[in-house]
Amino acid sequence: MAKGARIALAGEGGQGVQSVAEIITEAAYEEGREALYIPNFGVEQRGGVSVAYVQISDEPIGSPKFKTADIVIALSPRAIERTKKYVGNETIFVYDADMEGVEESLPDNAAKVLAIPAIRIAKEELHPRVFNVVIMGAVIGATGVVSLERAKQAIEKKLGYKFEKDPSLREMNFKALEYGMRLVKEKEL
Amino acid sequence: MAKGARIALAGEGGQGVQSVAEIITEAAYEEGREALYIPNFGVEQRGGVSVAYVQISDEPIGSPKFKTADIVIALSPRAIERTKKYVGNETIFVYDADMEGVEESLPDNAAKVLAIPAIRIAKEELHPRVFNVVIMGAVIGATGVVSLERAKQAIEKKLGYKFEKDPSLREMNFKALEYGMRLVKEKEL
Amino acid sequence: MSVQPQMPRTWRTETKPHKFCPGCGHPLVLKALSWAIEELEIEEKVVFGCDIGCSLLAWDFFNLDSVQTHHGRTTPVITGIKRVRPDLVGVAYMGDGGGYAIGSQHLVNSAMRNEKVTVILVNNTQYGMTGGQMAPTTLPNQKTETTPYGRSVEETGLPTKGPEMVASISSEGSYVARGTVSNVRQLKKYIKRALEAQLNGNFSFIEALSLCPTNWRTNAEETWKFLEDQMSKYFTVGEFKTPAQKKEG
Amino acid sequence: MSVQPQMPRTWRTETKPHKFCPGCGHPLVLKALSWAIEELEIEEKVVFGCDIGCSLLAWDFFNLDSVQTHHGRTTPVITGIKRVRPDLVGVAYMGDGGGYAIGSQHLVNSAMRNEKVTVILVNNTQYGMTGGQMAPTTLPNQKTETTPYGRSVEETGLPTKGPEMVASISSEGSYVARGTVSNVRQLKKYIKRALEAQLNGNFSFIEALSLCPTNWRTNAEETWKFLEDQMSKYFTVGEFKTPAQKKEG
Amino acid sequence: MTIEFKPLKIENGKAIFYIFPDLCKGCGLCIEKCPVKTISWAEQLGVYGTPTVEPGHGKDCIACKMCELVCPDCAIFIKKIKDTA
Amino acid sequence: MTIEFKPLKIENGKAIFYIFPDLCKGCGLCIEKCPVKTISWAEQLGVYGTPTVEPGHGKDCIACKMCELVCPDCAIFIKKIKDTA
Amino acid sequence: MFMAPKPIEGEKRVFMTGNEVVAWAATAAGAEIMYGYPITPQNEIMHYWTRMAPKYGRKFLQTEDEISAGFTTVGGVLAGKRAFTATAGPGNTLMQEPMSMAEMMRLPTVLVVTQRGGPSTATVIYSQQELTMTCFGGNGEGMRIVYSTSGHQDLYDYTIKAFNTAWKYRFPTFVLGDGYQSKMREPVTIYDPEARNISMVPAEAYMGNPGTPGVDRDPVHLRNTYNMEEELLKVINDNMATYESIAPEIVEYQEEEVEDAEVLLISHGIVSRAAQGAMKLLREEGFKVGYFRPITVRPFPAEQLRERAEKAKCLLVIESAYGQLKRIVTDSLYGCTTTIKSYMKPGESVTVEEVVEKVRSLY
Amino acid sequence: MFMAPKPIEGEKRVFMTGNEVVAWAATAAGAEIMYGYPITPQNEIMHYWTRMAPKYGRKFLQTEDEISAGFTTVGGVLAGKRAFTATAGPGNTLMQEPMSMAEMMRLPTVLVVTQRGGPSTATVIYSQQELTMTCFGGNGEGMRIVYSTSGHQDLYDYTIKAFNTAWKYRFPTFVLGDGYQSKMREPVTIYDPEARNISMVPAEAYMGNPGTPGVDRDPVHLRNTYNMEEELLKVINDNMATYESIAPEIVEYQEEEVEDAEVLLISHGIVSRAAQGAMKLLREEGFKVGYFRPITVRPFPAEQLRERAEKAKCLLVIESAYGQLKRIVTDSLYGCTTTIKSYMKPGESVTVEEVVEKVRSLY
Ligand SMILES: Cc1ncc(C[n+]2csc(CCOP(=O)(O)OP(=O)(O)O)c2C)c(N)n1
Ligand SMILES: Cc1ncc(C[n+]2csc(CCOP(=O)(O)OP(=O)(O)O)c2C)c(N)n1
Ligand code: SF4
Ligand code: SF4
Ligand code: SF4
Ligand code: SF4
Ligand code: SF4
Ligand code: SF4
Ligand SMILES: [Mg+2]
Ligand SMILES: [Mg+2]
Repeated sequence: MAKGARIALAGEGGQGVQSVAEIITEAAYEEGREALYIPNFGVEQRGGVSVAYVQISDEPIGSPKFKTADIVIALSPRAIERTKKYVGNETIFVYDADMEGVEESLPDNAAKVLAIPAIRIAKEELHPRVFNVVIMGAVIGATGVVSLERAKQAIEKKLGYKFEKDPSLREMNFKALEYGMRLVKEKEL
Repeated sequence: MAKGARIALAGEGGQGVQSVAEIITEAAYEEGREALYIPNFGVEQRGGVSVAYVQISDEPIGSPKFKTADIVIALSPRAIERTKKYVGNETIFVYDADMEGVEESLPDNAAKVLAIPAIRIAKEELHPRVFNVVIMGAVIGATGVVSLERAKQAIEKKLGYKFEKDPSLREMNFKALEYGMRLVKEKEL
Repeated sequence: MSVQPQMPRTWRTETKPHKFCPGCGHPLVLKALSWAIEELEIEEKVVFGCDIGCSLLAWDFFNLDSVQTHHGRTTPVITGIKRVRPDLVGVAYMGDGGGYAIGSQHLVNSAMRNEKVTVILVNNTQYGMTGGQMAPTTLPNQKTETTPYGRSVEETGLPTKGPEMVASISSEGSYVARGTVSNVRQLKKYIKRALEAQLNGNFSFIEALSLCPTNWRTNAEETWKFLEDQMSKYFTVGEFKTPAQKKEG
Repeated sequence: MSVQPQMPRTWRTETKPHKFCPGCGHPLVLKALSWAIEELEIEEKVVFGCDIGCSLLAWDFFNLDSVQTHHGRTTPVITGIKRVRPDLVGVAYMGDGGGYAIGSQHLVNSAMRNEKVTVILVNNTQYGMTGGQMAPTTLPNQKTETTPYGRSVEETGLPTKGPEMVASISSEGSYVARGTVSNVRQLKKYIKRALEAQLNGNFSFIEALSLCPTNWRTNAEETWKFLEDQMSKYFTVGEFKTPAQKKEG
Repeated sequence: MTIEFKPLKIENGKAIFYIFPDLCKGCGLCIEKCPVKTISWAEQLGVYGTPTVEPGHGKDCIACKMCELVCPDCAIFIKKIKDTA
Repeated sequence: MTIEFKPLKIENGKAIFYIFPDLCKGCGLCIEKCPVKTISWAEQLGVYGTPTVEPGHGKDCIACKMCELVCPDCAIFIKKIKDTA
Repeated sequence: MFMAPKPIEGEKRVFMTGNEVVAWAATAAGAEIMYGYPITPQNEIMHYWTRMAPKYGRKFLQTEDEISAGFTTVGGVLAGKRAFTATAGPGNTLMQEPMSMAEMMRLPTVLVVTQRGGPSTATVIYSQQELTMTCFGGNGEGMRIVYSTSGHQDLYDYTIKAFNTAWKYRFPTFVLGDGYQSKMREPVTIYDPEARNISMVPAEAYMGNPGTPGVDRDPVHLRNTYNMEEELLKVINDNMATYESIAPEIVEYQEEEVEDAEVLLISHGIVSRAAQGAMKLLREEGFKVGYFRPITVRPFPAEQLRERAEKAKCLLVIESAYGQLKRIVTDSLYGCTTTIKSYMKPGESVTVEEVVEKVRSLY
Repeated sequence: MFMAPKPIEGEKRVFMTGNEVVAWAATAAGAEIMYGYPITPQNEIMHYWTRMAPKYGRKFLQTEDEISAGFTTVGGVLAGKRAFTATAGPGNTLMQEPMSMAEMMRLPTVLVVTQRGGPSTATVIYSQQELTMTCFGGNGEGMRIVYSTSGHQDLYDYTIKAFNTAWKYRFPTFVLGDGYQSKMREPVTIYDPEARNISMVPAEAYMGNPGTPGVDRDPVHLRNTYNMEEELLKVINDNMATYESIAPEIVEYQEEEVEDAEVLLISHGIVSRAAQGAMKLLREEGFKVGYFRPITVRPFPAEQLRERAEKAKCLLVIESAYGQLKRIVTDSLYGCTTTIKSYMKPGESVTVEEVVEKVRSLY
């Protein structure tokens, strides 16, 4: 993948897309790269679709939002609706495979449209709580914007205090991260 | 005198310069002329010098205030201070003769500086209350902006309801008006 | 059609689920308001104004003519309507920030002028929409985004007792009460009396103690507890002014 | 030097005669304020703020650091000063329009927050500076420029009872009273207690019943009568909140 | 009035407990207010992807309608069983 | 403190009544409040060109200082005669 | 409709203050309610209005501040009444909050501004310092219509017109006067609009119309807040497109001797009288001076001015403010290379003599 | 002076939101108190400030509204403290009342504006629609200094600078950001001003200095109201003369590739990043595009822009507003004949791609 990336990540309020975005950009920043992340926000405190706009680059970053993303990740039917407009000819569109009845609304102009079973895998093979780390892995896998190592450090920084209490959590998170990476790699990007 | 006139009338709050201005402009208006009158006003309800800016003309009137007046009438020492700036080479400056210690502050650039004993005459020969009608007469005498007849009608309109109760008031007012006219005429304008 | 939810008749189903957070108290107040309106059979006459604050989320909530105004300005907008349409029933709906802070001049002056409107103010002890800052109603020592170490009484005084204040300046015939979403039926009764006071040509004011789990960062159990243990202790529920001057606890 | 006028020490002779109308009550309130300050010996500490309204005519009245603010905004300006200079004594001086209408949100919120300032509000039952329009304090049936046929209670409610309202929301330790220029010595005593409350770290509020012969269009006899017969009947003179909670009529 | 909400129907104790997943936001307020503590989380997800509720986790429902009253989203409808007829 | 006001001095009853025409605006408030009604309009004009006041129009001054107290312009100063010595 | 007598039958010539003129005009225009808060120099509009209101079945509400005066006016308009308010100076500053709501929601409020000195409390007297604020307002784009009057006849004519413009186009409409116009007396012809074949555009209720909402008809749901940028952009673009399409119909200006003008005097409001007077005097002296006065300062007669300006050798912008009119002029004339000069007296009046002197100095 | 620890020693690179940056900058600048009222998107400035304040001996007051936040800030400044506040949107509209007092009295208030959609409540998100109001304010002449920031480093640098500019020149000073800058995270270097040889201009009390007034010293008598037009005119003219004389020292701008630019992109704030990015891409493609960004939008770098603009073939003004920047640009460039175009998106962001596309369409 390109050295830089524009990523639109969207999901429901509880799906943790904002913390994924924050961790990724912070990891990129720690690697000395240009990184910018902005959440969407509106008048409602809860209830809307949560979108995170992430840009990582070696050049100074222009506008905090963009017209077309390199990769769009949509984790709910409403999120698909909301993020379709960021899709262009070169965009990879990733969505969760377990959504029902969304075929109609998938973008038809993307370079690739990938369904990944992140929700199911998190639930069945790991723990529902690490769902967003799986997603983070997918983003990293699809874009290569940060190295696996750096991503792990960033997670460590963010959740280290939890890992201290329960070291098994660390392993679960790292496993989720790698799982996520594999999920997109498998799709042979 | 000229057919039009710019008049600055200034006195203390109680001296009634505003009603003089109002009656004169209304008289001129009734004669079908262009007439404009504006009082000064500020944050204080009472206490400042009261200035009336009057313009009567056969042409549409421009700004409601003017730089230089044709005639300035100042009825108190503070009024002299306040209105000096409206005096130019062609201005007739009229002030009440009974003010003390004002010589120093009289303008030295006026076409004419006239002292008229309006206060004294009103007090001694008529009634203190018609002092401002004497002044009105002086203005009309000095400028000819309205005819004596029209001036009388305007007074009648304004004070008619009082004259009904006490017809002698009418006579006193008209006398005051004529007196005022004579006062300036005597000065051979 | 299968069994349908028992929404008050004046709730607009087309805009449900509504935009309030899970567990918010606002919709409970709006339930009480709806029932009061329906019992009085005045749907046709009501104009509903909502403020900026979470109350704005009610802009298309009802089958009632509704206008969403500016932060703190719902009282004057509804007053403006009422002055030229005395046949209507005006409801100004707002938060504690909107009513007691930025709009307090409108609240006290409309009470003093005995404007023929009903003001309903939702007390959730902070600024909900902007993410939980201190409000005039924030409890002593309560943590908010602008009192991160707890509200200091020494620095910022005690929470506002709105109905008490409004009762001290409002006219004979006006109605002032404080209800709570813990007791929706009582709240409905208070709101109904408030609307009746307006119909009789007087000002009325209702404060409703409410829930804001989002900014309180509470789960359901803690949410109810905060309302019922903390808030109710400080804010007395009851009627503060009734047309007949009788009080009820 | 010959015998000189007995002006309070803090009156600035250089700016006398002052700019208030003949027979205005404002300077009597300022006399009482001066005496209170002088008795407490706090001249060095006082910052005086005046509002827009006839109170602005006091902008250079005193030998006190003074700032003339915007209409209704003197309370926040003085509050802003006091928050960073708690060693000073802040006096916010305003009219009934400034305090009860356009600035009422500042009055009630500073009372609620127990800001350590003293607000002195001059009640002359109308808007003096702008030429005599209705104020929240205008008496029923009183004629003003905007109630040319007399104030209608039905249309605009009853006159504001400010100290009563402020007492209902202010903290323990604060001081609230209504004085009158009919009794300058009592007014001085109230103001002194108000300043003491501030020195003790609390909010204080004084309403002073005052005279406005210019807009009342009264002669001296009628002026006193309007104050003593009409106003005093409606507005009770006395203390409404004292630190020790004792009342005095 | 074209909007239709699909209920899930659960009989419990004295009532039929109708829950509308398209309205339930999973706030849990009803759970706390049920006098017999019969309500708890269900498998079914609600409109925000969070669990909805169901009866059957405590004593039998007494059809007091408290849950219906306090639900801010009108997601519960309690039908007394004797009423059903 | 360079400003100096020139008083007129009038003895009446128990007091010397000092009036400062440069301060007196002729409002008449003092006249109304004098318990012995000794104050009334004077010939002398004040700062606004309106009459000032003087004692001597009623009973003798009792030096109660009420006029001084109520004058909004501090235009009166009452000196008790016994104090003058 | 109330069955009160007509305030004016036919027309009549009178001599009165500008504030009185506005009160008469609003009455004649069928304004149903004035909401207001006192401020000099607009006070007498309220004073006259309150005296006339009961006679003609009109209403008045004195509010607690200008914010409330503006928002109650919004309320009156929502209820479908010709409602207006008046203010000046700091009151106008506060009025921008409610006016921005009217702007966003396209509510036909009418606001009469009688400019006084600025910034801050400044003076209660006069200025043209509220031009920028009145035209472009608060946190928005200035989707308003502003008539700048130059004297009593304008005050009468444009106050009536303001109600019609507002209700026809549904943008908040302003009559921009000043303290001089408020307080001076001069002759003016007041008239019943009908007598001049001016029919008043009917006012319509936004809310509270007959029928039970949700049963007999859809409920009305009005808002000024949007959750997403895209929604807002669309609303603004739509409103702006409407605004720009109607602007040509609304634009008004006055001009004289522009054809061969070497020096073009540009001014608005009462200052334009001094400019016009000076132009006449200078023409008599043989100076080729022209006169251009925007009547609508928003929308601005940009094209018309450009045409005149390009032919001139020098433009002289004259105003009782510090470049507020000039900024609008230069924006309208971008690309024009005619020399531009200005004569600026914030908060003070401009006389004929001064303009004459200034123009002479340009030669 | 409080003996609290220094908030930052030396300098450090961090990754945070813009609101956090402002809070740190104000702390580092030695701001002594923040007065504020919540509004999105500025809220977190208060949130961070209230968390840090006790640690560094600073104060905070949450007021009842923005009017009060502005006037208490005025109070803090009168008392001689570096005092500031922050607001946005309708709050900024209300803030114009106190700011006009500061303008008239030349009080060094500092106000951080995080623009959101307008007019009215509109959106809580983003725009550049508060430019006119922030620069020219209420009922006055715009005697203010406004820095428009384009990202976090600017926010940090210019928030510190704002306090110095305000206290050095004694005009109210504004930091004009927007909701994007408030809410986004990007890297920024924060530092102790001393570590960069920036010394903070001392704040001085206007009132409450030692000594008994009238005895030990003259009392201070401050006002903003004048009784006569002449007095006001003098004050404004004096203030304006001062303003204009210091403006050249204050003016700041940024430019790139202007020398041979055929198309000159003009933008301010965060939009300038898109312009700059587009300029680079277009240059790579061989288009002769230049970039000009005013940093001080008031006073405006008019002369500097004119010099560049006259050499270009086309000017493209790009903004997230409807012509607010354009109006300032055209005013500054009167007489310049270079074609001017604009790209306006009120309340929505502008991306690099859009600018590129727009410029291509010009060729
Ligand atoms: C003039 C203005 N100032 C500030 C805001 C920002 N604002 C929006 S909602 C709100 C607070 C809402 O709190 P509250 O009124 O208590 O209602 P809640 O959300 O808690 O129900 C604020 C400060 C605004 N929209 N307009
Ligand atoms: C924002 C604003 N609105 C209105 C005014 C006009 N104004 C000046 S003084 C005043 C009323 C003063 O009345 P009050 O506060 O009762 O004081 P008084 O003059 O009676 O002592 C008003 C409305 C103003 N200066 N600023
Ligand atoms: S933030 Fe609080 S008050 Fe607002 S909708 Fe959410 S729960 Fe309700
Ligand atoms: S108008 Fe009234 S309050 Fe104002 S100075 Fe005159 S008498 Fe006093
Ligand atoms: S009706 Fe009563 S008992 Fe039954 S589930 Fe609801 S709250 Fe519990
Ligand atoms: S109260 Fe309503 S929304 Fe909340 S969990 Fe229960 S059924 Fe769902
Ligand atoms: S001192 Fe008393 S008695 Fe003497 S004149 Fe004055 S008021 Fe009258
Ligand atoms: S009270 Fe004072 S100002 Fe008034 S008449 Fe008496 S002496 Fe003169
Ligand atoms: Mg709240
Ligand atoms: Mg008053």
